[in-house]
Amino acid sequence: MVNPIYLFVIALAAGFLLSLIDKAGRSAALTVFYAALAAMAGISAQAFIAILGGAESAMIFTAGFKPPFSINLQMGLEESFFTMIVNVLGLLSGIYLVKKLKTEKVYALVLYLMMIMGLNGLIMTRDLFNLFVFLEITSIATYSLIGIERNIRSLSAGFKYMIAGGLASMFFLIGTIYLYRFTGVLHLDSMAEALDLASGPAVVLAVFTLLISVLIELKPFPANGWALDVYEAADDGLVAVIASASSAAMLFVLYKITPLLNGTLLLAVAGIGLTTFVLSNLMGLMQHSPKRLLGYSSIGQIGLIMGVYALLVHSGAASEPMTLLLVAGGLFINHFIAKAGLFWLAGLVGKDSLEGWHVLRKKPVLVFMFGVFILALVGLPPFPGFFAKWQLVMVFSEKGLTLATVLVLLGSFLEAAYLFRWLGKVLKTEGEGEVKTSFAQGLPLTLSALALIGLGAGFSLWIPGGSGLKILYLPMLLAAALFLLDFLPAWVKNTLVILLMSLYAWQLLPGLEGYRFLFGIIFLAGGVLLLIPGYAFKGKRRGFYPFAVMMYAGLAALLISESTLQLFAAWEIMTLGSYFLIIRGKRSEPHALSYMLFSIGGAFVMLMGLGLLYGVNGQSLALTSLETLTQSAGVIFLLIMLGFLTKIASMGLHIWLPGAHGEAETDVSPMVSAILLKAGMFGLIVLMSAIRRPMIGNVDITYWMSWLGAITVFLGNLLAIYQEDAKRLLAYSSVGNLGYVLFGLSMMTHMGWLTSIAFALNHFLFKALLFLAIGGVVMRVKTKNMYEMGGLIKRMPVSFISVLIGIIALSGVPPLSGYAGKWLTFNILLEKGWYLQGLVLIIGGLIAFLYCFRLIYAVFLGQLKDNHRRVKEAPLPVLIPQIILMIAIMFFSAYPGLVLHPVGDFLLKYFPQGAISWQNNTALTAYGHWDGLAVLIITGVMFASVFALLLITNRKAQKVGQFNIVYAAERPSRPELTHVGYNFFAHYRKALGIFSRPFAVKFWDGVSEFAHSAADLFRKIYSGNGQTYLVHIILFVVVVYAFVTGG
Amino acid sequence: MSSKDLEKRRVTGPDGEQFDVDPMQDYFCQERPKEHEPANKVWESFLNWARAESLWILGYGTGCGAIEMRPLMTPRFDAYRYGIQWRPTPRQSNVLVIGGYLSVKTLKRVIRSYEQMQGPKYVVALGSCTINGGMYWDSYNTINRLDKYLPVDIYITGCMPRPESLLAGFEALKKLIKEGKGEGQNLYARNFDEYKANQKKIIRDWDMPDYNW
Amino acid sequence: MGFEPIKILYSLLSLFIIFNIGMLINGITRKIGARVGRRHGIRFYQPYIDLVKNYALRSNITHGIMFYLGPVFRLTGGIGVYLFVPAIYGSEYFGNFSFAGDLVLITYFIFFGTLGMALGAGEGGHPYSAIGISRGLAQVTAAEIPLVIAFLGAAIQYQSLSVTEMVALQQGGIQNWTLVTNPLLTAVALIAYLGTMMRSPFDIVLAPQEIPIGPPTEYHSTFLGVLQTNRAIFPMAKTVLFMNVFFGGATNWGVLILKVFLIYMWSVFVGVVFPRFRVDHSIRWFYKYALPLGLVALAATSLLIK
Amino acid sequence: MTLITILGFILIVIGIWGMLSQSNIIKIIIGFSIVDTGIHLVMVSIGYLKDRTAPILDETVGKAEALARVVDPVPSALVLTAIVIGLAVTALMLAYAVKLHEMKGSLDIHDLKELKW
Repeated sequence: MVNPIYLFVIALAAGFLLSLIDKAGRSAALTVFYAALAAMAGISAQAFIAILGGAESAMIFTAGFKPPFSINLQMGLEESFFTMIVNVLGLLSGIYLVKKLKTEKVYALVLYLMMIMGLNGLIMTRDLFNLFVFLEITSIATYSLIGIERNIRSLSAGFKYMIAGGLASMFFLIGTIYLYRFTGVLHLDSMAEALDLASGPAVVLAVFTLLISVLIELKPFPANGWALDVYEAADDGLVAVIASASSAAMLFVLYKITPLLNGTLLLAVAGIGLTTFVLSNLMGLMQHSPKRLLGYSSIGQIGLIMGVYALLVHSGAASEPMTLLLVAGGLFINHFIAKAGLFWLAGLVGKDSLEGWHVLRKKPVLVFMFGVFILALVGLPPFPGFFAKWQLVMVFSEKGLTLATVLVLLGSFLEAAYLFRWLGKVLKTEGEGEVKTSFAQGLPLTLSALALIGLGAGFSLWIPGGSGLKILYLPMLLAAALFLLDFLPAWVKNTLVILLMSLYAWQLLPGLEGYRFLFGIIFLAGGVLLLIPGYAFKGKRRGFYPFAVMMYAGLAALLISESTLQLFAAWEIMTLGSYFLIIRGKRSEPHALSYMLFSIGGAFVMLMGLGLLYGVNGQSLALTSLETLTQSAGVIFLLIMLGFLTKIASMGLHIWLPGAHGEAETDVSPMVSAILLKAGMFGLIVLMSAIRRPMIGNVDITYWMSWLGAITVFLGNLLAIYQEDAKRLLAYSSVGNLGYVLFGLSMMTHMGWLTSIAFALNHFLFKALLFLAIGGVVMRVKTKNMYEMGGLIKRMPVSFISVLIGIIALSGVPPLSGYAGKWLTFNILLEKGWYLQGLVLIIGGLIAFLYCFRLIYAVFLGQLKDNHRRVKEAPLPVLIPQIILMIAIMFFSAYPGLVLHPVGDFLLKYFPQGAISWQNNTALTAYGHWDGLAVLIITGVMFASVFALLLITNRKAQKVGQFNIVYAAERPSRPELTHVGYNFFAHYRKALGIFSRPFAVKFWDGVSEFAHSAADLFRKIYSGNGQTYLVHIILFVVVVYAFVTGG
Repeated sequence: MSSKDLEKRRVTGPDGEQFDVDPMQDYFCQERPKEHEPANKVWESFLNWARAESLWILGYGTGCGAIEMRPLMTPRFDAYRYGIQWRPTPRQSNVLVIGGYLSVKTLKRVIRSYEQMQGPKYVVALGSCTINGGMYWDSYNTINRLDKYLPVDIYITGCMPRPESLLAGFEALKKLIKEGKGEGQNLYARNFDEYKANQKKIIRDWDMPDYNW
Repeated sequence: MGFEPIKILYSLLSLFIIFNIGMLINGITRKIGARVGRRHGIRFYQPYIDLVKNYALRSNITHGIMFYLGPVFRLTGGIGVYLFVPAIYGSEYFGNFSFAGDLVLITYFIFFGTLGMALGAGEGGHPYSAIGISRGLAQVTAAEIPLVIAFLGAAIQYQSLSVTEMVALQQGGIQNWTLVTNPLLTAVALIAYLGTMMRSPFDIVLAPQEIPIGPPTEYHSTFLGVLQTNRAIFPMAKTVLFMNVFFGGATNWGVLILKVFLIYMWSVFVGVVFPRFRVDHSIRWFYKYALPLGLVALAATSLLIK
Repeated sequence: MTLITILGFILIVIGIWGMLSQSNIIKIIIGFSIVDTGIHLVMVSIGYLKDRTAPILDETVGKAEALARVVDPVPSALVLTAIVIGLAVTALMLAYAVKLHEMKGSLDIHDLKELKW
């Protein structure tokens, strides 16, 4: 190991030399500059590797004295790691800044070096006063660097920074000197030994004063207005260092002074950190300037890290180094890299509005990186933040820190809200402009994105239970490979994905049993089927296949997950993939955002539940541990269930669905509707098969689930009839249909579950069919408004037949398969006796006829429009799966027993009583009977006979034109005026308008409005006035002190 | 509604392609009315009996005489007992009652309604106006002789004819049909060009297709 | 219970009988309507003549394949509803095809014809057809509320969905009929019956109005003939179903005809007395009056079986 | 607590008051300097022990009695460092003030509100 003192030697020497060498030319100076930075990075990295390999940590003593008499620098494991990342970041940011450094005065180089050196010192020193010195070195260098930027914004930001920093220094000095007085030493380790906080309030005050100055440097709410200004105004390369490296060093200082703190102070730190996290993310909601937004996010993340760290220490969990590493370390490194990357990107883009960032789309690689950084910040797999958050919730729940968990998840949710809004804007905003990149700017970005991915993989290995995540490796690799193959034409990728998915399904499916097999068929075979329409798309279809694979990977992993971690990771991967599929639609941006927010919100609630489970059930990650749950089963059930309910869009949580499904592309709509919704149902089955009687107090949750299901059916269907947009109509219909599924499951009986599965299977078949058919129509006519279509039966007969079969199956009219569910519903009602809910459900089901008819009539019947006279039938690749699905529906209609019988047998495992008995093809229950094949044949024969009768008597019918209608003795003039399509069920609204008021929408709008107003209110404190910021700091100190001393 | 609606128009399809739409060709059936041969005698006479005993009248009051039709529905005259009913759509009607004087404007609608009725179909004309124009014989705006424009099966005289006369007229029509003489539809098809020429001569703003199926 | 080829013949016979009953009842009904209006009215066999006339029209037109198939769907639906109902209790051959399904099947099969007809009329391209259908469907969904309640209530009372079983439990005299054992539920059923019969006050869909006659505006000649055939069978099928569930069923054709006639007269008498509802009125009426009454009946029924 | 300590704290408070109440940047910087001075006073006063001599080991103060006779030398050393740093910061602040005045033509801190919210 190289002596770490060289870190300082090199920096100082280079610093002095630079101004001389610069006389020989800037390139020579830059060479020395980069060499110095590289050497520092190399030394610290080498030290880190050496210590990791078992070397002793290095101690440097000044003038040969031993502590506590000497100033002492330490290079242990932590120090070497932190110096390494700080130096590497310093080097990368230096490279990034090369253009600027070429033109600036040479002092910029010197100051930059001093800043990095100061950070090294901050990390390494073990002496309190020395800490102050390094703090000031860093600060002065930073102030000067900010000041070099000659514009009024950065100057005023720098000045505010200086007076705030001055105040912080004041506290630091006072704290230091009093601590010295009380302990007689300045050496941190000796001080920690000598300090006795119980000896009097003055000692506490001294420690408090020291702590508060460190905290102020960590930018707590509300004493952080100056920091926001700096983030917004200073140069991007520099801000990357300030936001990531400086914060890292300050966090390390906090880590170092932790031994001085007592429980109350730790709790104060935790409280401040988490408050900052929640509030600054809240304020981020209202932010439209990208760099200030990143500022809010940085402040929030730092708050999170310090809060979580303090809680870990306070609760004793930090004594486990792995826990500290995984949780606090994971959050930290995630933020460290992602935030630096985002600030660098901000420099590349140089736009002052979030929308302006769409220029990134000119360079797909940059979009990819942007996505990586954003997703990492939000904490989605496969990035370290995800694993850290997971472990955090587990550990916190184990320690009983529920409130903290809630705050962490709330803050994360708010952060996700604005980050995904930003991502959506980048992906969807149209406009001109381009972004110029150079190698020097690309390198740091590439390295940091790769580092995030690599660390993500690493964390997935280190995390407890991480070995189970192997099931996701292969598909994720495939997705990654598809990113690289994105330059290929769509049909090649389509073929590739179909082949690989078929192969995967072939491997996976035989190993599954019972309902898992059934869902496997829906997820994977259905997935392959719905990839076929992809052939209809020309060009490259960039960014479609990786995410499609990701979504299916998540779905497949869901099937075979055995631990809660696997389940949750699969869940998030699936959500992520589907988000990117959904946002592909032309007007999808707001809907994809709302999809993501509901999904993330649901997932967080579910995570709470999983954490609770981990906590109360002996830290087991196995899904089977749900079954042995004895305490708080109801609460855990409710939390996890809420997560799944958002996915199946139960009433109240449904508002994301219509837009997300309605605006998606032709083949994405059926994927997310027919297949993805079943994931929520699958989750519910997993949950409910484990916890059979979920009670909170005396309340049976399933009873209220049945009401929710029934109301969802009723309102979902009712809302569907008012839609003018064909795909939205189908989307609302999905809401309703998943209500049946929920209702059936809530019965908690054999037949109830069978009903649910019958509905689910049927919904998969007809919804895929309908979405494909309507999607095909939309592809051709380029509108989704039904009243703009009409008469298309003549142009698109196959699509018409698809929709016809689809709506018959949907509405549950015999002889097609939808009837299975309706029949079973009556049976379970008699069995269970929940008549009222049943009634609401059945009435809701009847309303389905209205939108079914409207869908087929307004699109295919009535008057063909002028401009649709030449449209062609939907493309063949879209038709082929429709035909397959129609055959499947017919088959399922004729032989329902072939599916329901084995599923029923499997369900005996959970519900031994009340099974359906089968006689050949006849289903028999205690109440009724049904023979699908007989009904189909009888209906077929009758139909054929009547048709024959009509043909005999009326074979010469004259075919007439579409205007040859009785028109009150006039003639129609235009098809538009003759086609009744708009506001078709006006009278229904007149009669039952009260039920279709958008209560849920209003509620969520209200929540959003409230959050935004609160954000606006809070952020008004950042008046931009430096003095106000000083007041904030002083008030902050006073309030925290009052809290700490309990006065 | 003007004849402009039926001129060719250029439209843009969803994919941006442009093409012409000719409403006359595209929206209306261009098939001429055909003659329909009666079935063999015995069967046809049974069918004619059914047709005669089930006279469905188009509820369309074309002129002042329509007022005389309403009493037929009332208890006093009660035409229902003779198998006479009113239908609201020409598609389901067999009898078109022309209630007296016929303005040119109405004639256009009458022709359309008549052609939309399914055969065998019958025309009953009321009053002198339909025979020679009656008191409107020199009006600029009414027709004089309905027979020139539509094949009339029965004229009922009077100005206006009383409901009793109408009932008598319908009885006469029934007899006609039973005798197999209610072939107005075939007559119209056979002399279609002549009828059309007459119609177009008097209806100067002819803004509809020639064949109103 | 099961399928035998000979059943086809018996079913056709059964169908023929019910068709004639339907035709005659249609005639008589209109006669009654006329008499209430102090008219003499049509001849009771007039529907037959109209039917023959319509089948015998020489010319006809079609708007397309779905327009052509609409009446086929309609009649199939009507016949199907009848054939899935066990017409004569205890008769091996006049039990029709009830082995294929139970009360639920019939309840939902009612929509088969409705939906098909709606599609056919839709392709007719006439705006009034579409408006008529929109009204009709809307009213049907509301009228089905008491219907579902009534059937569900009956199923609860007899703990079975099988119509045959329900009839079996009502044998042995009038005191065993649902009418007597559960009058409240039967009241709901009778309201539902009004709603499904398409007679006044719920006949806005087909009644002459500002949109001539709604869905069948474009239908004529043979198509109309098929629809008229259905008009004879379909209401009878529904009446037979109500008879089975609420009025003790029938063990021979005589009883069946009598009961069907009397039940049908209920809708006729209400129809000639009460004026027509507008669609939004009728929807609200069903929600406001029929639904609460139904809930009370349902509650009473659940108490009854305890 | 000695008089000097109290004096130091009074200076700090006066300085902070100045920083908060004065809108002129120069005056704020002066306020900052006053705070700085106050801190230095506090620091020195902490290290100073009454009736003791300077911590210089020579013939007057022997090694053996040093501990009992001299004041604590560490705070003095610290103060020296702090003064140097304070000087640097003050200088930098003034440089900022000059530049701000060049750009903005004003020294009023209320005019520096380009960045907010």
